[in-house]
Amino acid sequence: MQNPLNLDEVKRVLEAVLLSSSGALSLAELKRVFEVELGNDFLRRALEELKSDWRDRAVELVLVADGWRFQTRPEVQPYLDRLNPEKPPRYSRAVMETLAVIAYRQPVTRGDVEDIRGVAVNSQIVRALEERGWIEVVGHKEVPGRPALFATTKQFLSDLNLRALSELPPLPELARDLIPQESLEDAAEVPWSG
Amino acid sequence: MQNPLNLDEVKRVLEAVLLSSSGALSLAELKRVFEVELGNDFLRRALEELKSDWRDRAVELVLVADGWRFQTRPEVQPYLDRLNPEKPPRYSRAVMETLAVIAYRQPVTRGDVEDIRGVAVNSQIVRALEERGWIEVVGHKEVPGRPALFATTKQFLSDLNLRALSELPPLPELARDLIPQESLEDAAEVPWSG
Amino acid sequence: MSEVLDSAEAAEVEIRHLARVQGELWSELPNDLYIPPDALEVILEAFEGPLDLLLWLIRRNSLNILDINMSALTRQYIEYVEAMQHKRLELAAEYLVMAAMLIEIKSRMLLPRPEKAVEDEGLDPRAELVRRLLEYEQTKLAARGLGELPQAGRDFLTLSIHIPQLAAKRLPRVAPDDLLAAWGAILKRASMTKHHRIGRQELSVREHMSRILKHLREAGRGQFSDLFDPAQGRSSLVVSFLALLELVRERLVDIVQNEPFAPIYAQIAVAAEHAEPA
Repeated sequence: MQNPLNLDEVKRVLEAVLLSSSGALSLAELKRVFEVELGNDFLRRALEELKSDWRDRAVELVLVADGWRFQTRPEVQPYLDRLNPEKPPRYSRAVMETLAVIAYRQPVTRGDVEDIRGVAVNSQIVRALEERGWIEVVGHKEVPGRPALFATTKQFLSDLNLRALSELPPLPELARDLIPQESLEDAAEVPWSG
Repeated sequence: MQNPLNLDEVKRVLEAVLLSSSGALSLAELKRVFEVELGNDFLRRALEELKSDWRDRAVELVLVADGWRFQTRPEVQPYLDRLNPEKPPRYSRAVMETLAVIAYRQPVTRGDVEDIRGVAVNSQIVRALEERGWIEVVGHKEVPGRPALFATTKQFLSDLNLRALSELPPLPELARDLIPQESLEDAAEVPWSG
Repeated sequence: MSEVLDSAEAAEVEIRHLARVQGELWSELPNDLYIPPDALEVILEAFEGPLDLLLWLIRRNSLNILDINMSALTRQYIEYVEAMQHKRLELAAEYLVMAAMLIEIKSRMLLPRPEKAVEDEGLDPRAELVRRLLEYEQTKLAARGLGELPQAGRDFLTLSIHIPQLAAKRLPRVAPDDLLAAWGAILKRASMTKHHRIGRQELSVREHMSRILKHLREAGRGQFSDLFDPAQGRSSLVVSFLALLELVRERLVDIVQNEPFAPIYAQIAVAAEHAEPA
């Protein structure tokens, strides 16, 4: 199955490579798989066709932040859960709120998170998110103490099945739940981009 | 896709479960996946059909000692290797020096190698080179202990892409100082490939 | 780890659940709070901080967040904080800071404001509090939204099927120049430059020594003339002869001739009996 690769052969190889790779693979990485140089368009077409070939299966080919990968569809999760009843632990609200501040307002310092949440941020929380590979230090703020600036990682996006930060759910409109309907229109000076 | 499961639905779930499992899954484990109790024969039939569905792909469903698993076919190995180029293994300095002494000074005993290298030669080193098929015992030196005399093999030459030992790189000071240019040419039975 | 993991789902407990702590819908008591004593600890765990507690109080009391009744809010908030302190619950300092802030806002609102600034909402003492409450509410909802996104390992699995490692174990590759380098390393280490000079010529001699030894080992002994292959050319004959002489000199091969002009044989040297190993 060497040199003059046709589309079907490329798809056949891509399928095996993607099914056996432990992480998502970028277009550049997938290109490296082939001895002959394949065009981006050709490769993308092969991937799109492969994705469509798997349309009706319980596994799907998706494009996330760090590339293409196969993953199970949510509908088979109950079956998988019966096999492995152990699930990753749910994070506490404190963790999720910290993550939300970092995700939506990055880059932020721990102090920024504390200002918004109104409570001190336990360092265990930051460590848990770092260990999960969801946040990382991207720099330091040039103020006294040079606090670390946190941002979310590609893996965060990838683990949440997203390609980019812009695919995060839009921030809830300020005060929708709190402000009586009539005053809502007055308050919303800035349209939320969603 | 719950209760009255038909064969296609079972195959669809089995495929997702097997593709997402890190190890092989036994029939008993696969049975546990389904809420309804499936007969062994039914399950086996589904697996056999699934295996046959994957017949022409670069991935195969196989039954190994501890159960069923998907795995890549050997033919995709070169593609995977290009994706994750492993660092080529290297011989230790001790092995290389031992090999160099045997190549340049053959036939030599282990004692000779030790004399020249100035350190004891681990028997693992000798064994490694023998197992590689690069050195062999060509005789024994008739001194107390009758130590084995080692020389390099034809395979050594062939693996290093050499036609004769004389094609080994000359040691610099000799090529320059010791051998007059004309006698060098006389000695060269085989034309120098450069 | 209780800070990190969602233990007992306490974090998601709505106040309705809290009410059940005592089987009473105390959350519906609008103004005069009755706080079931055991509920306080749950409250501490259920609220993420003073902002969270304030938001709940505002909602429970149907206060307009943009026009907060500061005295009602402050009174209720302080009642909670005092109750918690009374029970000697470990109260985060932020709760006390917030109490002080509420009291300050309340008192500033009692002061007459300069008339022309009345319409400037920036001067409303509550403005900063409202901004923070709104921002926090937004974060809370965003966190909930993030938590509902499908998550790898929880809602779907990524795949990584087995790759059989049946390909032969990769062996180290050695290039001729590596040998040269290794030899160079030996020379550098020991000062043996003078003793182990090897040129191409000597190498061919050594190659023939190996060849002759191999031949004799297989054949046991060999006729002198068999050790030479005239087809290889004159220089090869010379080198073979040098190789044989060297083998004899190194006492690896014995040359035997039974009588003058009889065939000369070469054989693997036999050690003197006293040299044989036991």
